[in-house]
Amino acid sequence: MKKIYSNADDALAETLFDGMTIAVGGFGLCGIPENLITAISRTGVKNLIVASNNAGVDDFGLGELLATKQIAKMISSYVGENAEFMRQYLSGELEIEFNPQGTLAERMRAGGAGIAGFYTKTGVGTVIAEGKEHKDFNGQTHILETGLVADLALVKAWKADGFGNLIYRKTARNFNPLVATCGKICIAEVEEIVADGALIPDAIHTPSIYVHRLIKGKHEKRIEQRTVIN
Amino acid sequence: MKKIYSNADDALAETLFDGMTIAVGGFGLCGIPENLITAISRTGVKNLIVASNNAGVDDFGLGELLATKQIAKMISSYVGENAEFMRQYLSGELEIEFNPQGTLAERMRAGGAGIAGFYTKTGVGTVIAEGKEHKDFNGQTHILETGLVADLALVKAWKADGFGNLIYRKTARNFNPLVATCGKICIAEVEEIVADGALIPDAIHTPSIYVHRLIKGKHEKRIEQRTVIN
Amino acid sequence: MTWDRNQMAERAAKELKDGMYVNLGIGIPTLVSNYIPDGVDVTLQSENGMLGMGPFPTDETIDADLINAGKQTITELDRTAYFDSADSFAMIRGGKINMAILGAMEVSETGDLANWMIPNKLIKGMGGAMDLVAGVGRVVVIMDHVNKKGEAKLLKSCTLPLTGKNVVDRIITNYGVFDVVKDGLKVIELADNVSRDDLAAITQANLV
Amino acid sequence: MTWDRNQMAERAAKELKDGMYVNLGIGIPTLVSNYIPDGVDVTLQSENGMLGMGPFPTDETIDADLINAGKQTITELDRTAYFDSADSFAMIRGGKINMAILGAMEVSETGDLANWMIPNKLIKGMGGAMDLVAGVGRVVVIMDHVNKKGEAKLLKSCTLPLTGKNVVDRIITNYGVFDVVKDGLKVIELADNVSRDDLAAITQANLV
Repeated sequence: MKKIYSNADDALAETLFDGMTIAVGGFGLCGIPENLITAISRTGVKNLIVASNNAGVDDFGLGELLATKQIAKMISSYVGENAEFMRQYLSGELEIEFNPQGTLAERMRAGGAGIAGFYTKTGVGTVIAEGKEHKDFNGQTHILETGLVADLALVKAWKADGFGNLIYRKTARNFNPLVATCGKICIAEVEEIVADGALIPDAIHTPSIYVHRLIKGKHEKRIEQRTVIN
Repeated sequence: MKKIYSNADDALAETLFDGMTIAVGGFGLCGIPENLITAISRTGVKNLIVASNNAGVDDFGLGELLATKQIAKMISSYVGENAEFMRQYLSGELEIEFNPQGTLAERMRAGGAGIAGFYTKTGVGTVIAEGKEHKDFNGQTHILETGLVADLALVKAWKADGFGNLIYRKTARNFNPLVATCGKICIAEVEEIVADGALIPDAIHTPSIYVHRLIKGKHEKRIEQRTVIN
Repeated sequence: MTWDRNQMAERAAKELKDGMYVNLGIGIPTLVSNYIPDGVDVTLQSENGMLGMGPFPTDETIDADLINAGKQTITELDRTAYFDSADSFAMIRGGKINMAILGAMEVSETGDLANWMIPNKLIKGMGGAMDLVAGVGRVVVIMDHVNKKGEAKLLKSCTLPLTGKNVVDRIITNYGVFDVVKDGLKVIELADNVSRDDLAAITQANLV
Repeated sequence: MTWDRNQMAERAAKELKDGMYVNLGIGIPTLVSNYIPDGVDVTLQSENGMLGMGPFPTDETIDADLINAGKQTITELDRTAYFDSADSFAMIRGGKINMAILGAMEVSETGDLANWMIPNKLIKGMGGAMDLVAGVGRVVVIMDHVNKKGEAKLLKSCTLPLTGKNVVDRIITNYGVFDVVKDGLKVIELADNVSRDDLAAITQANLV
């Protein structure tokens, strides 16, 4: 029942294997599981399929696993911030499956929620629809998208209690709650582990049932586009 | 932009028509929009199709609209608490479409989220699956369920701000957030309207975009099964 | 010799393992929470939107906003989280709940379950039962071995409308414990002084 | 004579009506928030999970956990609510966002939009653009009328991979405002001293 691990390496023990699918939370560099990603780069696990909205930047976030060439395929909506990604993709070392951002989010939710497939208008008439089943509802064409289930889910939250209940902060929430649901195993890294009962039950974003392992991490929280008014 | 109305009758003005579909939040008598239901009973609107997990009890909740025979059809998962319901159903005055509870909740979410249909294992091999499209995913049979969109959604929340952001309390949340999303118009009744900015942005359950009209109600909050330890 | 309601609940409680997330149905299954073994930490889900269900309240702590799926007033614990009905059934349908313990009217030897409807008689609705049996990792049923007329409720195939097909893993009756296996129901355990011959007369399903 | 970036943004801001929920794309559309007319209250959605987006922060209030869809640091308002990415796109896909104002590479006379990819050249991904054009109530595009080589970007049909088919309602270019109607693009408004003859030379789409 004890879910708290002392560090990212311990938390990852016996969860990794070559060729596995890992879902990773975060939007850009906001709300990414920094500590777990770095720990994976130390393990040497390879041929990973990574489902994550973005691919980090060259030296941070998932960029760390691109640098070590541990990723064989990305399932993402936008990878524009990463030059190394482009290089590997154009040289054929890396495969990419683009999903529209909302479709990716919904596929993760569906995978976690036991919804095998769902119909959406997103992507109808585009390359995204090619090869997918089309079906009309109320006179409008929809395409069938499938639920996404990962072998492992890595998320970053703000606070956790010892049971694994999580809350996120501001836009660092993003994909994390969905990622947490779609993994067969979910590991969460948080900024603070609070006393049991200290989280408000009405305000918990990810209930403990989704979280199998938990660590307190140290977070750089790098800002990608620092924009201020003068 | 002003969403706050002075009472339930005003809030319902020009939203009702005979034969319309109304989605109503609540589980049993917990978290039901008492004031709005009572106000509808005063309007005389009829032939309503009501999507709600339960049908209230004889003299409270949706039971009020059954007593006035304003409901032609219920879409529910469980109606066992209501004797008048049974009487009308057995005499052929009332139609019932049973949906499994999770399917009903997901249909409301899907309707609100622009998901026209989804595949679930729930109900496969039962009467629920009859006439529905079957499809195998990963060797398991699923059935196609459709998104549910209502002409009007009625919800009960705990607190709102003036923008229409809502938070719910404990298990009174239940179907309410889903009902709020699936209505073309959504009216919310709350126990308290707080100052703008007084709700914690990370803890809002229903963002303001879903709520078109808002009233502060007086709530009896009747308990259906009072159970205590001695 | 046969088990009473509380003994069935006590036997069912032995199914619970430390760390499990469990959904208990209405009726006898609710009693299971009284017998959770020492050292076994279990989190109860209530499908109306709660994980970490506590015991019934006192008169002083009763709260109309806090009920279980049977509409009974309950309490929260320090682990409690609330969520909406779609999230609740996402958890159920997504296989996150380790076990459901449910009542039954009939079970077939292939694990079909009927527990929601008697045509022209009981038409209250299935509530969350169809979602639970389709989604939960392991489905344990608690039921009387025979009906009030003494007729078998463990059948070759169910006569009542199904809640789910091939969904039951284990059955606990007042006579014993049975697993749904390839060729029928396997006898796992019998109540004191119950023999397999006793079972033969009151069981239609093939016993292996 | 033609409009500059800020004038295009100012013109686009006139599309906003009181009480609207609006999503602004990256680039010129972001500038629209500088020109929201007095008395018009608009709530901005950021598809990474926020409703009620405020202006950029100061050095003192900057927060790494608070960014917009362009990954820029922003601030919150007293109306702000945060949610996850599935809930964000549920809002978008479900038609709750009244208007999206987006950039474009090409638009066809039937309202097809291409704004995410140039084969073998720009392969960053579509982000949320496909979801937005498929789900939002009204799609307004802001774009230069011609490309850097002076070639038309309002076309009979798009040459680049589509973001969506029949999705654009209104186009605002540096030359004027155009609506997608049955037989082509209807001229709604022209920049000062721009004539329909000027347009003919730089527009491939049928103008009506």
